[in-house]
Amino acid sequence: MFEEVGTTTEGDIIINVGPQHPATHGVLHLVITLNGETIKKVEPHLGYIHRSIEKMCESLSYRQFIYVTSRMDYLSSHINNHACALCVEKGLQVEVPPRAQVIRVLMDELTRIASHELWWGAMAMDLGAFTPFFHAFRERESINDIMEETCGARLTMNYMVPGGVMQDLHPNFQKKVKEFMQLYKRKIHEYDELVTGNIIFQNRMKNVGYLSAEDAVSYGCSGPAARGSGVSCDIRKIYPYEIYDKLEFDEVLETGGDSFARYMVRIREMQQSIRIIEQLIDNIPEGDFQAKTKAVLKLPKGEFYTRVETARGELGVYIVSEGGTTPYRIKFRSPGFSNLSVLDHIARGSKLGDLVAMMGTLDLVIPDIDR
Amino acid sequence: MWSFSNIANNLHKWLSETFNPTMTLIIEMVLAGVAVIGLFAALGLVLVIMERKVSAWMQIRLGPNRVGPKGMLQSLADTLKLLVKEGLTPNGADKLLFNLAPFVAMIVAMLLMAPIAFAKDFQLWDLNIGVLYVSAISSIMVISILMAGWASNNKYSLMGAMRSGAQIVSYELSAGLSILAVVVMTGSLQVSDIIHSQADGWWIFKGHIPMVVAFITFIIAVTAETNRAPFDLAEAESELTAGFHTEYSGMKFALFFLAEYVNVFIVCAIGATLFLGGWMPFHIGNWTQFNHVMDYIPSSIWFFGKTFFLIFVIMWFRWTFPRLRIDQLLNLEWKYLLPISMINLLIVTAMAILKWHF
Amino acid sequence: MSNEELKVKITELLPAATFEEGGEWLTINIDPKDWLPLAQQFRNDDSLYFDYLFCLTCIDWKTHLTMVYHLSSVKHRHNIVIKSKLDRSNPEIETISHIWKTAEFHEREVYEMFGVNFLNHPDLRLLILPDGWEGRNPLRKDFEDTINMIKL
Amino acid sequence: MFITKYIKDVYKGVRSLLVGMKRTLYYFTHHKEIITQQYPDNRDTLVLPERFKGEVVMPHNENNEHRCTGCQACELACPNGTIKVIFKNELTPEGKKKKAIDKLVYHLELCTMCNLCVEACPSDAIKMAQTFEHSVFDRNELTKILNNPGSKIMEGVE
Repeated sequence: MFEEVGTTTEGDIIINVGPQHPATHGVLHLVITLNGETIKKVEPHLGYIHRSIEKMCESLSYRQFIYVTSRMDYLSSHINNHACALCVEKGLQVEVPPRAQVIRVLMDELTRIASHELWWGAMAMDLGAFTPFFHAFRERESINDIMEETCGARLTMNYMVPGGVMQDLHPNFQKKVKEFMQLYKRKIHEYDELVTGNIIFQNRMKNVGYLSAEDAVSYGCSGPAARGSGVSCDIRKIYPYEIYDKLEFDEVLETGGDSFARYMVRIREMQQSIRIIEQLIDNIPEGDFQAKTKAVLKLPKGEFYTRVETARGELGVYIVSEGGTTPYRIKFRSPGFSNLSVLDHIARGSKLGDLVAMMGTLDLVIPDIDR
Repeated sequence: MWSFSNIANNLHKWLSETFNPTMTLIIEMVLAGVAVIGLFAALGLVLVIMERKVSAWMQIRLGPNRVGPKGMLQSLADTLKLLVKEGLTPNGADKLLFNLAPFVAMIVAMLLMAPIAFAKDFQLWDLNIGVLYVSAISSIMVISILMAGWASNNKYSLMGAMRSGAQIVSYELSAGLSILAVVVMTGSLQVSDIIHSQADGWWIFKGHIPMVVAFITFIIAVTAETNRAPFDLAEAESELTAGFHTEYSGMKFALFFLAEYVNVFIVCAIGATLFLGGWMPFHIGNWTQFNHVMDYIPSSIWFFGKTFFLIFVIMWFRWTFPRLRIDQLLNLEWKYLLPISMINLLIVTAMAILKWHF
Repeated sequence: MSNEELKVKITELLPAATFEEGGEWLTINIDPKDWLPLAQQFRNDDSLYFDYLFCLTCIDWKTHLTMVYHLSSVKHRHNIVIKSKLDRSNPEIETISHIWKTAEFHEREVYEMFGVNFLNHPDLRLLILPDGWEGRNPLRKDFEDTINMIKL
Repeated sequence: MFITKYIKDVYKGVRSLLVGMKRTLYYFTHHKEIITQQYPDNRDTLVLPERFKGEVVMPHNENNEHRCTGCQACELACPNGTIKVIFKNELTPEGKKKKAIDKLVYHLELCTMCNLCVEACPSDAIKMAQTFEHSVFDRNELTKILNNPGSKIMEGVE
């Protein structure tokens, strides 16, 4: 407290949070220097779940490598697959049929809601409230059921393929999605009652982990972590892909910059996703769900970069092609990696109990960070 | 009538007729000890299953439903598991303190059983400073936690113990002040006197708003004192894994676990005794018919009913609220609860002097 | 600014820069020596104002390494790609982690995956790989791990 | 004023807590909202969607015939080397030698259920089954041979 934060002195305690610790959902390892209850330094140690997906993809064909990316950010696997499919399509210059585009956007938004639901429950659990976790799972499960029916899996779908989607929508899809939206609208006020409006929760979140807009950009934050600081960075708005430019939705911005602002961004983003789904669910155009592509895909020599907005922020897929059937080099710019780098900056000087609030609102998914 | 006091009196009579007074005293003490240990075990089992069911229903789950009818024997199975687990002692630990700490926690919880009136005229020891005794002994609880935290040779445990120390020492104050409100009204520290003073109405009804405030303060303070969520900073699992009992396993862990639940029971029993009339039935003014029906319900049922209601409230807190941060926890005590209960005590004193209560 | 305007501006700043055609964004090739002053101008010049480094990576071309920086401006909404050729046996480039903070982690990743030495980096240690992996760079094309890598 | 603000704070705080408690009490008393599925007990009624990707199987008809021509499209499509096609030479009734599959080896332990093999198959010989209880005591049991012993290719499938 009395010395400068960020330096270690004699009486400091160094504790390891993780790789196995209830606060880190996954195998994140944080070495925390503490002075009493005050955090002086947070140093992340990564790599416990590093599978070197980038290297793996170098030996997989352009159809095959998409399935691996489901395992990066497993909570928004649709969006990861979408980014890869978009990047390959950019190289192939394939036009995606309108039906496939709508299906992709619908799936993305459902995934976004599911991801935010899990984040909401897990973050409340980090802060000591167990009940919201189960309530969040009720809504999330119904999304997973929809996914299971159409894509055949609940978490790692591998539904997007270059040129469209793998299978057509299930006949029950529209009905189920409408049911889900009704459930969601019936239950949304509970989120406020249980967590958002709660005085303890607000005190835990407000003025905790302040991140200025300038720092957010400098640290490469994206998604809700940056939008909570008032940085407009929604890729769906600024570099629209698929049919996002034709849809009506707002980019959620909060100016607080603290954990509560980041929390509110995600809560409001869920409602925007519902809005997008509402616009699309009755207007799915008829037609093909997949464009005709060759059996063996070959990207022309060159470099292709796509940016999409996952539930956590900006995912970039950078493919360097030498003209062969496999990518020469592939780089995934994952949102979690950059968002994690800001943790040390915002955590310094706050209490140990705040760390979980900050980690919660940055929404760290460890396989996304480690890749 | 078939009641606890009758059984106790008949037993005493029979023992005095059969043995000499010293022998009688020894046998009675042994019997009391056995009864307390039995109550301990029973409470542990009941409260654990209750907590699990309450949490499950609040979390739209079914809860334990495999062992025994409707899962009622689940906690028995858990106990069995904990019994056969190896009790590890870490290498760098202070062996004596490490092994002593759970027993200190247990003994404190057992000592607290003494002045509680479980039914009409059924009390182990009706000492004349009963309430003072309770608040004094319950402070020893923190020593066992500090012992466990220090002896574990673990940074998480140490921090948990530190937090717990700060927390219990602060919340003793407002718990004490809200108990004082009742003591001021009654004019006695003896538990039986306090109960008898509520024959014509419980303090929470007789004492107007100041008494309700004292009751709420008391409930919040004892929740904090027993390290229950939302004040479970000593064992905040997302920050300190398991706090002061991180290194404990097997039966030693179970003792801490049990002591926590028994403490919850005891503070709720004290709360029920002070504010809700202990074993006194619920009476409404001059509705003689209604009062008569209420009198038929045995006093022990009244006592346990009230206590378990308060336990439910504390569990309800746990499964609804997020955890506080350490500085907010102390803020809540020193900036809100303590001033409120001090002013409240002043008002109560004025009320007691001016006889403003019923 | 459009790509053409950017091109003019950058030619002014650094006449030695060469441009690559065909990409979505303006791509420039620079010498590693020129990178640090250029980066500072990119960040601080009001008409450029590239404040968001959204991707930093490296490509192993077997004969040489190429550092690739993707920059974007939140204010002006224009993007640029900077490439810099590095010597494969002794890759060195100035760090930019004091200009864009996010580069600190990304450069550590590139350091361990490709062995690029970032000069003046405040904390150039292994981030992802376990201790003792210095000098073995998994994402280089000639990396062999006979135990953990399975060839299909 | 300071005091009114203080009282307002306390009131607001307590109110927000009570709202939350009301919500949990609602669920405590409304057991109809419980969503638990008692999995091993509901095995008989559990229906998985027909697209659920459990494992790769090769359907056979009543004459023990499958549709696999042995074109190896699935083997090529698989990212993990899960499928291996082993050939044998068969004599057609005319006496010509014909290549046919001997075994279609499927390594369930390597499979990620990505569905790429099913998509790639030109003759619809394999499909995804809805089974999901795959745990076995011996790892070798996860290596399966998809075609039945003695099975042969269906008439008319090229």
